[in-house]
Amino acid sequence: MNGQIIRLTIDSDMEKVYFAVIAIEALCNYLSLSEDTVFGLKLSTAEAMNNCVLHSYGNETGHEVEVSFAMDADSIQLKVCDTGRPMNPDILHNFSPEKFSDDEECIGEAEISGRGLSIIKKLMDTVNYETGGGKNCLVMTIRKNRQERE
Amino acid sequence: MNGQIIRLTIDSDMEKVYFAVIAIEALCNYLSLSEDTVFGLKLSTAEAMNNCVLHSYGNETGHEVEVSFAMDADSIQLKVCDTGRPMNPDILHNFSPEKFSDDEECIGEAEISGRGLSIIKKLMDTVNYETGGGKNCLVMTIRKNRQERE
Amino acid sequence: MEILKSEKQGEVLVAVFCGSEFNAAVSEKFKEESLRYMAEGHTRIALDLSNVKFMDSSGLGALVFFLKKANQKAGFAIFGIGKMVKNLLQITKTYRAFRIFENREDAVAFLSAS
Amino acid sequence: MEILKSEKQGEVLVAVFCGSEFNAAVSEKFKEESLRYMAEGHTRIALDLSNVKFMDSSGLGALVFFLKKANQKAGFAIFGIGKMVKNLLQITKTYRAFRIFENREDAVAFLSAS
Ligand SMILES: Nc1ncnc2c1ncn2[C@@H]1O[C@H](COP(=O)(O)OP(=O)(O)O)[C@@H](O)[C@H]1O
Ligand SMILES: Nc1ncnc2c1ncn2[C@@H]1O[C@H](COP(=O)(O)OP(=O)(O)O)[C@@H](O)[C@H]1O
Repeated sequence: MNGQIIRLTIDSDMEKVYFAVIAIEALCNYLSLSEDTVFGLKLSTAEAMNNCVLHSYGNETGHEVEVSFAMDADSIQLKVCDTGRPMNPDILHNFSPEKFSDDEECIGEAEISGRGLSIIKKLMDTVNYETGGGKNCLVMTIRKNRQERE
Repeated sequence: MNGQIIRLTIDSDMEKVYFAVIAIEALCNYLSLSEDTVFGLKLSTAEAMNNCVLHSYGNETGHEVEVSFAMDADSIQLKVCDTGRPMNPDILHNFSPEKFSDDEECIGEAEISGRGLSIIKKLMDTVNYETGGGKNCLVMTIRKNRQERE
Repeated sequence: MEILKSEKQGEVLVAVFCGSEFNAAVSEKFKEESLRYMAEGHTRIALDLSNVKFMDSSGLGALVFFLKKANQKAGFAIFGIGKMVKNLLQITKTYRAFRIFENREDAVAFLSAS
Repeated sequence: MEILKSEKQGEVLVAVFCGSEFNAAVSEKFKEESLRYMAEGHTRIALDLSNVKFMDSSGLGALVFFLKKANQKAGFAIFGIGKMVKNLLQITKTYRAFRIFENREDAVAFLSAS
């Protein structure tokens, strides 16, 4: 995507992730994106950055996590990158919204955590993982005016 | 200042500066800073970044301009950096709010431009210029609850 | 500083989530504090989420974690959820796993009667 | 796309600034477009700044630039300035250099009478 708008960089600290979310939200509102698109971009930013902090850096502060925000005529691209331990790219395929079991009254023991990537895949239109040059990036796109149908 | 919150990076393009201002504003509001402090931080971000684009990079796109946002117990630090042509640090001393002539009905020919640094010095509590390692930074601080007296 | 503030209302412990983000930065803290309520012997707990403007999968995980602990020996209800949280529970299909009420009165009434 | 949209009201040209930021990204454009009005022979110009939420020194510089050009042969007034712009004019001590009106009617009335 050509229309790079801004890159946000935080320390690898869970406490800092929400500052990036705040900034992303403000950009979304300025650009008049649809409510569902804003929801998707905010939550995906948080999920992807949390994963970098937790999994790529083992929850150790002192490293950088960044999110780049770009746009073209009808979609937004979010690129969340770290320089830590890369993820096995197969993992991305193992997680999907279908993983969310039907809305049951009882949640299985295994389902306490592990929803991050599935949420991203549900909310964004495309999700890819790219590694190279010591940098690992989750690259996501979403239409500017995405509308969820229940 | 220790409490680094976030760093925003844009391309050296006047059209991109306002995206950083939007993000800074959202962070300020989230942190419940005073209205005058938010005014100072937004305008100083714009002025300092514009100066980097225009003066350090000769209005040429393709370079990076960044603003770091940090905070301690009672103030915010803004650090606007480029990697272009450094400013002669004496310039900073030549500009000051006293440069603004009394509010006259007539503005002199020389006063069409050149208010950026003076505005920053008027709105922020401290302003310093630091160069080193190929990086030039305007480092500014402002109290979280600054109130202007007219 | 505690993330939960609680008070007894009859037999029910009403716990207010104090932050506006229920995310990875506070999810462990939430788990600890909420488990402490259980350790103290409270069996009917109503959680006020009306301050929460943003929840991520880690916050949701902590909520599910507590729900499962609570279900073993206590009644657990939540109330005051906003649009963002509701949305998250719906897309992750966890909505029906919780007993969700509009407001404090309804949640307390339900737990008192159970 | 033009940054100014104008229409005649009697003898007065009312120009509306269409963007919400009057900053370095558009200040040159503003200079060009506003000078074109002068070249077209308009001598009474009222500038509507009510859309402007943010102005920087470069926008202010363009406004001062046009004011100075306009003062040579035309009447120039601005109206609809918001808090941010007012603040900027005040701290830079340029406020009194402009003829500032609350609304369009007042600005047009002043220029029509001058
Ligand atoms: N940035 C990352 N780096 C390394 N591994 C990752 C990354 N993101 C996700 N993973 C792996 O994918 C799994 C699923 O991630 P996710 O769905 O977000 O759930 P959770 O983080 O709660 O485990 C993680 O447990 C981890 O093994
Ligand atoms: N980042 C910078 N790099 C190089 N020179 C600068 C920089 N910022 C300011 N200057 C110098 O200081 C002068 C005053 O800047 P300023 O007060 O912002 O007014 P203006 O940018 O309108 O000229 C500029 O004309 C330029 O010579």
